Amino acid sequence: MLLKIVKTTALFTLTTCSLNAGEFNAQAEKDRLALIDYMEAKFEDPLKNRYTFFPYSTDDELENNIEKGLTHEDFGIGNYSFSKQGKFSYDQIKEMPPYEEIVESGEELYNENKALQKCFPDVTIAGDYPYFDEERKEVISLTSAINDCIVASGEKKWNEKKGKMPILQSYFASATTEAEKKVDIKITSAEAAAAYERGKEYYYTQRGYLKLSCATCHVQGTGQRVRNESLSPLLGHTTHFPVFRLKWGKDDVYKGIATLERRMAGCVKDQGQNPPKASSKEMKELLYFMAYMSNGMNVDGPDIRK
Amino acid sequence: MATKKSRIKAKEKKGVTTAKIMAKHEMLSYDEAKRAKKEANFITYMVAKVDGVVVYESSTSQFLSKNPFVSFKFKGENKGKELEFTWIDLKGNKRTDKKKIK
Amino acid sequence: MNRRKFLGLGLGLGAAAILTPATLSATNFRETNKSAFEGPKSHTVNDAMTELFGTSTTTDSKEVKLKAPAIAENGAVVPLAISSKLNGSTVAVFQDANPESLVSVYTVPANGIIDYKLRIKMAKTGTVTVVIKEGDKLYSASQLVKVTAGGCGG
Amino acid sequence: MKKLYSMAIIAGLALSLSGCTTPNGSKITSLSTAKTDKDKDGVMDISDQCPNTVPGTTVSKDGCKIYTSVLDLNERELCDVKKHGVDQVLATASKYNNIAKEHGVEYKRQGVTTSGYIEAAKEAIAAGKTIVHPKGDKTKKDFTVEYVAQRACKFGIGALVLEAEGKKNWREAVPGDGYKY
Repeated sequence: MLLKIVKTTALFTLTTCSLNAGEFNAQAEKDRLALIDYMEAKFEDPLKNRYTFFPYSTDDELENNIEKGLTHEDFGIGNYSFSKQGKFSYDQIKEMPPYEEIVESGEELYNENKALQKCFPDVTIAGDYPYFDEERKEVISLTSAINDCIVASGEKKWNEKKGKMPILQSYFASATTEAEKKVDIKITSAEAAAAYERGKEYYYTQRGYLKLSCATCHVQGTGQRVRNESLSPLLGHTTHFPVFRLKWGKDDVYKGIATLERRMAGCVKDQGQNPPKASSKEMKELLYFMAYMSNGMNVDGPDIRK
Repeated sequence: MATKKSRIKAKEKKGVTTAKIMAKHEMLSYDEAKRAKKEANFITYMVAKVDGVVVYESSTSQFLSKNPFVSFKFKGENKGKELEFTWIDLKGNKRTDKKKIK
Repeated sequence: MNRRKFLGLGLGLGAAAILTPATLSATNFRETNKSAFEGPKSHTVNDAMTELFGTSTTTDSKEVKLKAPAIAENGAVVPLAISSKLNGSTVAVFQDANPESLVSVYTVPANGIIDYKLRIKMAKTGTVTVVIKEGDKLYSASQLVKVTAGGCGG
Repeated sequence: MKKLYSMAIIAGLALSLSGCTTPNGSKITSLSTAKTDKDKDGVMDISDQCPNTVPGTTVSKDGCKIYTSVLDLNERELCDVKKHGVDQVLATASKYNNIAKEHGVEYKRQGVTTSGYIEAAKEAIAAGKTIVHPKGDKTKKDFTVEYVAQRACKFGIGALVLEAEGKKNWREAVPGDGYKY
């Protein structure tokens, strides 16, 4: 018995020592690759593989509205990745998107604020968040990092969902996109891996009175229809935020843009659950998991949605 | 009324210039104005010129979207020249903005 | 992307000038054919077309290319793309989802190409019709655009 | 700090759940029951809050079944307004929803959280009204107090049941893990 304990301990120590930074993400990496495989298999030929992947979709939907043969990077634009129906509008509006002036205002905000310039000397960082802060032992989202900076400079913290926050983030996202950077989320410790796992569990656990998990709609449900909505994929979900929504910006362009946290809260509400606060541990860990799933994909923000 | 600058992008490729323009305007239709308890006002006419020659012209209604976007194409060697875009609204406000064709 | 150091507040050029439009226009259809835009003959596509062109008889033509979403993402922003190889002089866009039907009339200039994009508002589901006048003839194309409300946005 | 996903909390929660607690602990028990133990659970009827437990059930000091899991809760029975009355069902709703809130799994339906339903029902009762319009309700429907109490109770328990089930089955949806296609 004692020998066994010694052995186990030795093995454990050995394992711990031999784990370099690259290996704490082993599980996450496995999950990410499995997700890519799943999405690519699902959209290889939706009509042919309907019984496996699209049991509820109509012939018309499968024949006329869903693109086939999608590969990894194709999944960066939400349901427009495969849904032909909305793609025309999307492409047309992207020709001159309403958020261009918001990006400029974000740049202005940055240029006027010494503290922000000091905290974020490099603005091409949209793909590096969230990250796990090894000293604070917690996940830091772009939103929480900006607010930490704002508060440290003596200002009152910004609204985490709308207003200056997404306006500034539009600038960061746009600069990151122009620099052609990719999502680059790191997991470099056991604590970080645990935070990732909690985020993953949140994502895949059914919640709310509708008993849906995030995955019900955005993994298994991707490409299927809920009323008139074609459901978007988890893969690539975080690559293009902040997002300008036509319905939010109907009256005032600047109200059209909002953070990932706002979108998440809206979606969790649609599940029938009271959503976690934007700066809560739950939300940040959830975003950490989601962003990891998009690792290696192009940052492509801001973007537009209906 | 203070008007806002139109966003203009113009690019020539093989003798064809493509212009993309977003004018900043509320485009309040009669119905929308009634709901918002404001006066209706919308762009009624748009024209674009290069060297004083009309290259685009449209008479418009209240049903163009808010901050209306228009895109059009025209022929000619225009690289480096200035595209001049003007709109006029129902109340007679007028705005002209210019942008060099790339 | 070329970014201006500019917040978008209207300063400078052409601000707040009040001029009569007539001096600018080759043809401002709002002046020459006002009844096509507003008033009792502006409500239906046929009436407005007659007010504008003198007739509502058109020929459906594959030469008139109209692209519009089958289901609008948002009724306030319905993008349209119109193009044609016809040697047209006038292009007009109508729809039957709003109180008045005429949306926009283009005069095609000498070096112009019929390749227009625009974004329109549609209060409800309706049909968009594009008419191109070539010589004395009118050619047209139509498409139904469904406008739905609500939804969670995918 | 919330220990949202620790199994220990779930286990702890399960132990603290007892089947038919009354909100204020009051129960009218006749004197003649002082020395009897009808359900033979070892708790004299005078202090037995659940005098009819099935023989062989492990009970707590109050004579009620000790639940080892929220999955054992009989939501239908517990949230039955006709049987328990609105006040008690609301108390049951509060009890379980408070735990749900602590765990970050509180339900929200059409703009109203479970807490919102409970509050609205209590306010209506205090004001002597029978119809409830919960704050923020997007449906703008007329709800009876009974209906709201029952819904809040079902939501409170449902959230915990869903959470407990989720602990067991969430991996079944993960590609590369429990999800096979």
